[in-house]
Amino acid sequence: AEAFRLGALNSITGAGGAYGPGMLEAIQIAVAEVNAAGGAAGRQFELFAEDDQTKPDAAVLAVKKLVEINRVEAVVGIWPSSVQLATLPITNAANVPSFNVCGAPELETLDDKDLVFQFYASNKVIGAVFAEVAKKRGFKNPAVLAYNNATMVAQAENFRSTWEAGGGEVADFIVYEPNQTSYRTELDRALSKNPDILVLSSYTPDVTIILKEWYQSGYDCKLISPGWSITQAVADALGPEVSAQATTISNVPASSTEAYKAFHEAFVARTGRQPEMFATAAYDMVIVLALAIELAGASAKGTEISAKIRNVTNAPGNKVSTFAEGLAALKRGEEIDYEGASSPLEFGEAGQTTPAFGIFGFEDNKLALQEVMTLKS
Amino acid sequence: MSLLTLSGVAGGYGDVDIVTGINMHVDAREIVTIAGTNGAGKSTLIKAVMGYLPRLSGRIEFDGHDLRSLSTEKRAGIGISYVPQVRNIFSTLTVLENLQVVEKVADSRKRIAEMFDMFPALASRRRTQAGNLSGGERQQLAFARALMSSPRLILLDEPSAALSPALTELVFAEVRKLPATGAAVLMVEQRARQALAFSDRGYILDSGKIVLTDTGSALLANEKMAELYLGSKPVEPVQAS
Amino acid sequence: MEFYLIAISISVLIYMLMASGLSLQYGFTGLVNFGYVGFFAIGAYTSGLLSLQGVPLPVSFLAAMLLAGALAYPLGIITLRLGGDYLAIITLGFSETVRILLMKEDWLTRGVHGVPGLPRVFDDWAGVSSGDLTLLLLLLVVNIAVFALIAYLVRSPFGRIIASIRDNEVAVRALGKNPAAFKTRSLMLGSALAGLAGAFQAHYVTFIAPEQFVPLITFYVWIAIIVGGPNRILGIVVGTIILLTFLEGSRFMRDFVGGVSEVQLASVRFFIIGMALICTILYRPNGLFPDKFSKGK
Amino acid sequence: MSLLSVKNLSARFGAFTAFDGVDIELAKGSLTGLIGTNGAGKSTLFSAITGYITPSSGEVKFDGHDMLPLSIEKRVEKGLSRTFQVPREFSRLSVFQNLMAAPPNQAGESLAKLFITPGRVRRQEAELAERADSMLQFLNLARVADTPAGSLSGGQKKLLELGRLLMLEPSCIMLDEPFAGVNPVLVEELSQRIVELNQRGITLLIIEHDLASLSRLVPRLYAMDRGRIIAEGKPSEVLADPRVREAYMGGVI
Amino acid sequence: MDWINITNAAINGIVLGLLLALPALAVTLVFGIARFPHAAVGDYMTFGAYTAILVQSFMSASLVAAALIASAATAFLSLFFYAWVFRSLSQRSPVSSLIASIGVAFAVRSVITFFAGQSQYVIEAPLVRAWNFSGVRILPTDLYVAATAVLALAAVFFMLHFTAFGRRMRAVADNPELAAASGIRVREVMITLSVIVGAFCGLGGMLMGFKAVVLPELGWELILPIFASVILGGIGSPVGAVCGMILFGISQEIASLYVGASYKLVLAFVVLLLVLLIRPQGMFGKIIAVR
Ligand SMILES: Nc1ncnc2c1ncn2[C@@H]1O[C@H](COP(=O)(O)OP(=O)(O)OP(=O)(O)O)[C@@H](O)[C@H]1O
Ligand SMILES: Nc1ncnc2c1ncn2[C@@H]1O[C@H](COP(=O)(O)OP(=O)(O)OP(=O)(O)O)[C@@H](O)[C@H]1O
Ligand SMILES: [Mg+2]
Ligand SMILES: [Mg+2]
Repeated sequence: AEAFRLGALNSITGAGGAYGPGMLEAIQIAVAEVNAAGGAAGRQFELFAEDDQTKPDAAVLAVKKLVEINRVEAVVGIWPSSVQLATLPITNAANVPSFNVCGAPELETLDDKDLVFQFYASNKVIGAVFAEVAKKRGFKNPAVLAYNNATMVAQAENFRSTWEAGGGEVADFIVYEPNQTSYRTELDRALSKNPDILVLSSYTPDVTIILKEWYQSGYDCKLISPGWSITQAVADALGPEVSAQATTISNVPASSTEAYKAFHEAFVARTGRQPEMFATAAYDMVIVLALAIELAGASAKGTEISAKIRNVTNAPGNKVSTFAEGLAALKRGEEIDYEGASSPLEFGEAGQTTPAFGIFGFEDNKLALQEVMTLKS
Repeated sequence: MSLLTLSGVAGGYGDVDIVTGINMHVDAREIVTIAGTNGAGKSTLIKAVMGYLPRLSGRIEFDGHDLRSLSTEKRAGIGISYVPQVRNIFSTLTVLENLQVVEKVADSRKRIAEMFDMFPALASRRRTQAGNLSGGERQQLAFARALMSSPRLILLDEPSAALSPALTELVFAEVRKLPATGAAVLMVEQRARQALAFSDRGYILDSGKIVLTDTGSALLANEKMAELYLGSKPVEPVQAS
Repeated sequence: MEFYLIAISISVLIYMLMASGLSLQYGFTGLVNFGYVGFFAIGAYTSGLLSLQGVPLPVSFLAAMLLAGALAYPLGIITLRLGGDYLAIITLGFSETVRILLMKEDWLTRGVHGVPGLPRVFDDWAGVSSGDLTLLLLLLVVNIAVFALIAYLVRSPFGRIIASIRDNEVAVRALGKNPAAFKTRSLMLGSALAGLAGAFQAHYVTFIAPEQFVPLITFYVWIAIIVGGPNRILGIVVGTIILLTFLEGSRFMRDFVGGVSEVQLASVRFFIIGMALICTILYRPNGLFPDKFSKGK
Repeated sequence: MSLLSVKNLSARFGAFTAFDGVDIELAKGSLTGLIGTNGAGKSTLFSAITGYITPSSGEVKFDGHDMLPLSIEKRVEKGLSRTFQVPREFSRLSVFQNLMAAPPNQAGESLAKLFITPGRVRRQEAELAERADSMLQFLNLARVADTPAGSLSGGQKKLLELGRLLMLEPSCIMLDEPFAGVNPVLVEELSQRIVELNQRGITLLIIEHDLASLSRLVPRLYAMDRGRIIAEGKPSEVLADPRVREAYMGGVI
Repeated sequence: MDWINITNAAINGIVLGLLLALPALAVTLVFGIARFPHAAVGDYMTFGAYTAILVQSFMSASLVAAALIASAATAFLSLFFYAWVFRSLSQRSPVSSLIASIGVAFAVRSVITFFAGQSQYVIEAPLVRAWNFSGVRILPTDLYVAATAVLALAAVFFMLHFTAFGRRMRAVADNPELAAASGIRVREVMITLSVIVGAFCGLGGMLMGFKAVVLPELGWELILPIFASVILGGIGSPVGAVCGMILFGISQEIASLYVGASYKLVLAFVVLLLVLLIRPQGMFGKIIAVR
């Protein structure tokens, strides 16, 4: 059969540059896996990649090129909400499914054709989990530092609302401008309120500086951040004294699923680096898409494919954790439930995921899963 | 042999030649004046000697050196100094610094003292930013700066412009003394009658070409030419009463 | 394919509109406005937010132009008394201020979340793809009208005065004309054009967020007019096309270059843009279409 | 009746006094010269009168108005204008356009009028072009009419500076060394032109070091030295004044 | 806000200001002498920071070695671009050089990302805790950083104001043609200038990387405050650039205590605008008379 033309729209450069390249590599790994298994509904995947520069206007042109020139039938790998929001009218008009890791709640209302799927927990959920974890661990006086962009601010705000709804009080709430060389003044301000935990809604570069400055200040408290920000690399750079205080949260139940183990191995083999969460989610996008195509049939287009996504990911069904497994099961006519590398992947009404979260800490400066948490949404 | 020789020089700033077919020379210890209408190409000619013209053909020799192969600073280094017509001082430097900045001066301090003796107005303003000087003061400074390095050839582009009669006299008197110190002078003057009176030779330039050359006194004597290029004989403004 | 070309052309024309305004300010008046994107942003948000309130697009476009133009007024009054280099930095500060305001005042702008779902210009009666074609035609007409306007202006006595200001402001004052008044007008006109371009951008992309209005956009417009020649209309046209060719054309490089990662490819693109800039400046001193009077030595 | 009246005007830069207690009266329609040693403060005085610097004390009245609070442009509008000792041309405009830029109240300078009354703008342009052309002829600049003014020679720039001011047609013109660097033949023609202007009722004040030309031109002279007016009167009287001879001519003549 | 917070913010502002004073001084020298705003200084800094990383990973972990080699390599880079690009642009409008310098900035940054990628690096140095004087915290490393910057600045000041070379530099800045006619080797001055620019940016970048993290956009992001301070201080005035940068640093940091972190840039600009309205030539700029 004819090859299935797949578009990867990644933030290779710009603010997303820390994550986009890894996501693309994950996509390539997944494509190879699908093709090795004989393709989806007999169709091999042909990949067309574009850089959205983490900018909605550049993304519009990029996605036009993907859709008009490369004639792709699905777009995966979108990182920032801004890009998904700007490209959504184009992909929806062209009946092209698009998969992202954004957390913007607007997506749930703007997507009128059910073509958009979020492979990462929405900001709302992550913020709430932060609050949940902080409460569970007995903290009383959190201070929040948030990177000024849509995702991080939303996350921080959701932390605050959940925390306050639980009767707590937030010592300080600071939204900082990114790309600074020092956050000391912001940090000093937060620390002057004597918080017992710092909630960091941030990315790797700024969190590295903040942690450095936090340590240097000599102030004693715990830290909590999303998994994509305090990474193993950050711990390596700053050492155990810093990392021992940190808790991170992400929806990778790491080591726990087969899918993750396999993906992790393939990623390390290919790149020599550890995959981070978004790359893991990007990998799942391709696998899920391929399974849905398999189910929908070789000639299925856009909405016909997206309509099958919940069938292959949501319970009930036989749990599968690789494409080949799923393919075989579908060929046998079984119902399946793909347990992804990034999360169990259960898509809700609006295409959002409600994952399980892994709570991680650093033991001897090595990232280690401490507990798994599920949240009823 | 002449100190400075221009043969078949033509050149300009853009596509058209501003000066053409220039043959001219300055001997050692000679004072030569160039006169001519505005826009004739006098300054252009001097700039050619100093190496500022973007386009140039012909030969320019100074003391056996082929000048065209030398950069401006090298030209300064072999003993040519220059007072431009405009922008002739460093306006953000002080008066003193304007003099100090000249390279290759044997005893800079002594020389500066001599200059300040020559132009007392400058001495009293030595710490002033040169850009704040009056028109005439600038002109004095520019002249002094050019004398700093005890050059062998000094190019003066309208040194008397903006000077009071007294200072014009002073500057011209200094110019007259230069040959005795071993320097030759090539100057452009609009006060040509005054200048030619003490020049060894003169050139008259029109539309980029030399139209006449002769000794200073002969040029002044050539009534027709003088009327055309030098203006009518000045009536002495003041008859001593 | 043709729809991609239409999309590219729309981008070109939006940038061209901006380039026209900037060339009015810089090429013809000598105002170094490094905060140009601020006016672009004001236009985009004005029209975008108004349209969401149900204001018809022609009105919101007009409002975008007027507001962008009007906001240039106080900026002009304050800064035009200062010299050229100062204007550059103050305008840069202005555009950053605008961006931060858009980011922080979420009651009005939804802050960093951006404003999604803006109406398209011709959606109502033309559908998405033919709507784009119609938009393209409209932009073409607008650009031609702007060129005509600029051509008329710069040949007029007004154009003469702004050119004089570019050359020597003190002398203009000596003629009894107030340079600040003329500069303010030029600033306002150019900014209004940026506002118009912003409105087009907003309703074309249908989503606006503060991060779209970073100083890099200003630099892009500068590059366009410098590469083309800042005071020739042909220069504006060609400069913009070249800019977008480099920005967009390099996407197709991937189809020819193998063996490098995506990050490296993005670097190569960026490298080519940088080199192209250096080389045009070095080897085409006054842009491809120089002003007839500026002689590059 | 005096048109320009300067009373007790002084200017200081830090500890340095550029001029001090200067009084100048120009009658309407008069033609006056201002001479003085280099650095006497003549150009600075011009700057103070026309608004480029703020004097430290004193009074400047023009046509009955107090000038000191007014901006440069406002003073020009009232009819008071000057040339610069160092020419300030519009370097990238052609010589012709330099002249065209000067006249006041051009309809085409207003954006509104450009679009509402294009016809009037065009007519005015044609008139001005004619005046500019004859000015170019007069200044010997017709040959370079279309070259950018920045590439004129030093003397040509001075002429252009003068020409631009003449196009402006103010009621009082202050010229700062209009003859410096100008070919003597042309100086005579310029003098002629200045007399004509004066006969048309324009008041002129001229700084000049070319005493021969100046004293033939003006009926009245001021002389300055070290920031003060040291003499005034008929040229022959002023130039005969021992203080002037001492300060200005160093007894050379 | 109590005084401890304010003092801490001020200290932070001073350290940042001193650090950025290095590139700011480079900018103001280029502005004053070569007459254009050099937009590539930011990326020269980035280059310096990456060189330091390279030194640390392949040669020696010593910070001093990293700093020296980073300055030297960046000086070389700056010299290269002078020889290739800016030398031939010296006769042209400043905007040409400005745009070319943006091109240089892009080129440098893209070469860095080509080899180093988009992810961050950290200059390795042991983390130390601050000295705490009842709440006022001073970091030993900040002291080193500040001292290095002060030393480098002092060296240039000495050179500019007390040596013939400085006078030559200012003469070239003022009027290159006349400088040549006075026998000054303009080329030599420009080469030295390029070396200083490069060395300062390289050192500044390395120190910045040491304080923060090393990313491809490290220097580019700093261009705005650097330029603002140069103008605040008075274009072309070295003292002005340094004071401007420190003032800018302090006002930004203290402002963020009051108006919220996002608005601190805005506030810094308001300060800039106010200074300019009172002193249109900048704090240390000079006006030259109209004649
Ligand atoms: N801004 C200033 N700062 C310091 N000194 C100044 C300033 N402006 C002028 N001066 C000084 O004031 C004095 C008078 O200058 P001015 O230009 O008025 O002289 P002038 O009479 O026009 O001389 P000239 O005939 O040489 O042009 C000069 O000594 C000059 O150095
Ligand atoms: N930088 C320049 N670029 C282009 N053309 C120039 C330049 N400088 C001078 N010219 C042209 O060259 C011609 C001669 O100029 P030049 O300065 O040599 O005249 P000059 O004889 O010195 O006149 P003046 O007595 O007025 O100083 C003029 O017509 C002028 O237009
Ligand atoms: Mg000349
Ligand atoms: Mg004077």
